[in-house]
Amino acid sequence: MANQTKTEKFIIPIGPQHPALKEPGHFEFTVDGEIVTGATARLGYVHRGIEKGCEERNYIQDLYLLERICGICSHVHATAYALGVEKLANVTVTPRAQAIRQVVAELERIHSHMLWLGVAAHEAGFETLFMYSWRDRETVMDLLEGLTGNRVHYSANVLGGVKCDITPEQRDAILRGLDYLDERMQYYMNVVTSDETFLGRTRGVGVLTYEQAETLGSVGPTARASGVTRDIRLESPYLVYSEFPVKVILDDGCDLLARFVVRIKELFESSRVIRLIVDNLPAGELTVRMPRRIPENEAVSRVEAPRGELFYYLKSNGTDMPERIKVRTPSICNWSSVVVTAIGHKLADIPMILAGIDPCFSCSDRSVQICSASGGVSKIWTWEQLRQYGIEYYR
Amino acid sequence: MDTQTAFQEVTDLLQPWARWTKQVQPNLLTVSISRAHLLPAVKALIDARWGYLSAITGLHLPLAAALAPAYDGPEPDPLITGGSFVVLYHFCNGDAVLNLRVHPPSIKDTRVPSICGLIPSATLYERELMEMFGIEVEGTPDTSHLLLPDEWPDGVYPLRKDYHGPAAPAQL
Amino acid sequence: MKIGSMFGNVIQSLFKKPVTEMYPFVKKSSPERYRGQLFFDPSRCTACQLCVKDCPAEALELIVIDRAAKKIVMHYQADRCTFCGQCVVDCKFDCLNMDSQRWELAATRKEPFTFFYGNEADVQSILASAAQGGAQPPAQG
Amino acid sequence: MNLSISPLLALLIFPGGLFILFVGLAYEWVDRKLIAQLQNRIGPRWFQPLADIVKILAKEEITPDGVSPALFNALPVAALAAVLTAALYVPMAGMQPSFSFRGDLIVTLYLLSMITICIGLAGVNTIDRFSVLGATRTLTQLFSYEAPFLLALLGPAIVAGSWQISDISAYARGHWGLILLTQPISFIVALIGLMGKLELPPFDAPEAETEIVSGAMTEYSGRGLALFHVARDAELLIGLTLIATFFLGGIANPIEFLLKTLGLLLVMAILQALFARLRIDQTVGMWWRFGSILALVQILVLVILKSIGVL
Repeated sequence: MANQTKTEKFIIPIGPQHPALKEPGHFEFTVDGEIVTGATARLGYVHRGIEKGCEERNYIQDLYLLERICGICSHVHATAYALGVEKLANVTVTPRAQAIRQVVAELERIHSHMLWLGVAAHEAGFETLFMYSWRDRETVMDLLEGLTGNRVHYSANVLGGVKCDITPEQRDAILRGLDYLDERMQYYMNVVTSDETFLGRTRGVGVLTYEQAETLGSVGPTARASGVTRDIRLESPYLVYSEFPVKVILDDGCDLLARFVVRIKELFESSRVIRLIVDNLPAGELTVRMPRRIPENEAVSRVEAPRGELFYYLKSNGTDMPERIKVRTPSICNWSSVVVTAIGHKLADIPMILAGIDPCFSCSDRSVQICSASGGVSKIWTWEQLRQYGIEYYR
Repeated sequence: MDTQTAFQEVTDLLQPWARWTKQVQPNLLTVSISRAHLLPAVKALIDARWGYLSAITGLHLPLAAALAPAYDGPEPDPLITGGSFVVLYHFCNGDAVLNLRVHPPSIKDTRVPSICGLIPSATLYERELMEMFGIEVEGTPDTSHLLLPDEWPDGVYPLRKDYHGPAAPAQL
Repeated sequence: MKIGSMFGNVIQSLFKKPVTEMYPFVKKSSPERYRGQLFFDPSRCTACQLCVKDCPAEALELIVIDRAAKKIVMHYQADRCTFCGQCVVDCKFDCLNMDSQRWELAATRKEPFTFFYGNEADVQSILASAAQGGAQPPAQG
Repeated sequence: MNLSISPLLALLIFPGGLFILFVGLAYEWVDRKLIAQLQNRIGPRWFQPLADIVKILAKEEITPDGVSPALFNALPVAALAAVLTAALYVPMAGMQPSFSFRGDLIVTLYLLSMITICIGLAGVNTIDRFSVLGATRTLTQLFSYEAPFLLALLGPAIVAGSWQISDISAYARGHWGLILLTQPISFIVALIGLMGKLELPPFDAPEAETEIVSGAMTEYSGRGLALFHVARDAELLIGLTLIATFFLGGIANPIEFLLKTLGLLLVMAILQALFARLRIDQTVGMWWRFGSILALVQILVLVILKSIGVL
């Protein structure tokens, strides 16, 4: 009887499988009515053992393995790794190859941000914006496909350069595509900042103050929407970012709306830089020779992925296989900001806040072992056993 | 601030604790400190607002490498078996990257202090160290599994060099 | 400060054809650089095995019967292939190329994914020796 | 047009039963197709809603733990029964209502609310967290749009001086220009209220899939889900018929019925495509702050106009 006064607390589990999540992750939100009072996160559902796998493959195989960490920003992973290995081997890649890498990276940023725009609109129940932004994203996907030969895993990099050149026809196609995208991006900017129903879902929601963003170590657009100047493209220019610099986009709104504005403005910035590069493409070879065995050394390679700073630590040991590769993806830095900002919000805002950092679960979980949830004596399977199981299963 | 100035500044800053310092790459500086000095060193970096913590990397040096470490210093313990660990704290400041290198003496004694009290976001990296290498992080707030499954066996650390997956074939 | 900002676009769409393409009926040709199925030409191959070494998916196997006579057979498992194109880059003699128009490779069994490239007679001999439990393993069924 | 249909036939074939089920499914298809077109997509093929229902009917029905099985099974049936009964009082497809008595407007409106209440109860009945949250939202939303919706439909009733649907319909046929001219607010509130009733976007917070999966109906599968689904489609059809009858000058024949209801559906589809989902607090705030007040003002204007003899 006495307990009746205590309000009942609900725990809403979101995930591992949930319509709001495009990839598996698990969150538990304690709610009081509609208000969230607590949040915890659990990752690791798409843990694939990539860091360990890299230690058992040669440098070239690792390039493609690491590219598959993420299905959205595959090029930045390959670029960060290639830049790191080139540092280890003391190889300088030609400016033309660097410029092409940068074009692909910026096109990928456009693709990733537009994908995010659609996902965030979907979380807000704005299906029309979702459909339209994904329709227009096809343009940039087609450009990437025409340029590199694939829609998602471009594999534009090789160690020591790039595979694909930009021909004059492709340059024209890119410029045409960007013209269309610029127009559409202006339109989405207008929709996002003017539509009252959408503003009602974004303005003042998920506020992450400057101090919080600093102490929690947020990166990328999430940090920049809170006014924190953190952009590797400026801090530590790689590729040809020193010749073709981007302007940092800041917003001090700190809320979801600011994150929308920052990402869309970054699209304009990317588009501007791509135009500059394709018009002034440096001449030169596409690849330089890379040694197969890399002398013992250490290197750190940092790249600005669409979601923020991507950090690679590489250690070589003189053989053709790396000693250790550590990948720290931007999503992992931004997780803590979700858990902090979610508290005090309505449950309805949670999917938006989650989507606001543009989370990438595959990026957060990388390394180690293939496991099966089904019973059995050993729950840990080697790759060979799993393959055998797959063959048996489908026979 | 250009890279060399930043390195000069951090070298001065860490002077009291540094055992050795080496510039490995134009933008990468390694400073080795003893684990007892980790917290004051990190505190000094934070107080001087020198960069931010970008990641923490664990390294497993197998026996031979551990006995002859890349850059010689007073450690490691000669009695080690099974190699030893190195923990690298990566701090980034503009283009400059500082690797704060802590080298626990042996595989038997892997304790390093937690820096979560100073940098709360380090918890994810410290949990990863504990899961993947079995490095004991003293005083870290959360010790639950982060990446590995809940039913993962105790004492099996996948990123150690002697780990190659279970040897015995599972019954299918 | 308005409601229904997408009104213009939405109304326009009412009178536009949907952008969706009815895939199996309408087929868009893939771009020239598209990486589809891999093909191998043994006439210039020197059996350097670089493509096999660098394949991240272990999809390639080079069976050398007689290197001097260019009796080389490539066993290609398209279901393992990740279509990264590294083997094509590696090959100094242009023996490998990826067909930009052959990308509809889906199947429910393994056989349609297994390819043996090489001279007809060599492939036959490889398959025959495999059937007799020869040294070279056959493709798993 | 005084058809004498035997009550059983009316309940099972037309306008209740089969007719409303199939036409309701067809209207759902039109709605989905229109939204798809507005979003520059292709949308489902014509038999998709029917195929969905057939498929769900064929699925195994699971009664989850912790529910009262009788209630769990009875609620979908009650919802569908209420909607089918409501169909008997409206001039479906331009025919005279099968049954009619003084005050049948009120009965029809209550019958239409039954489905929402049934869905809410169904959600509270289960112990699933998503269901309970969805049910809370469903019922909260019910309390917010119900009053404005009722007030909006009251307008034509006041002007016609009757609570009987057939009387209002006859009056509206004669004075449709006048009704639209004097009661635009009622018309808009009624249309948007219908969207709230049907939990269509932007009022789909009770079943917001990105938050609470499928809301109150999360635990339903098989027959129960199919019945709720069909009931919802039937409600769409009846609601459109009512609004067309009251505000667009009545429905005299099937062609007029088709034109007017499909026209309304197009407007609804455009509204659905235009907005982001409202949070439940925004929905409630909107209805009480604007919807109710506007509807009340409208009624007040009508009463004044009527008393000074303009109407």
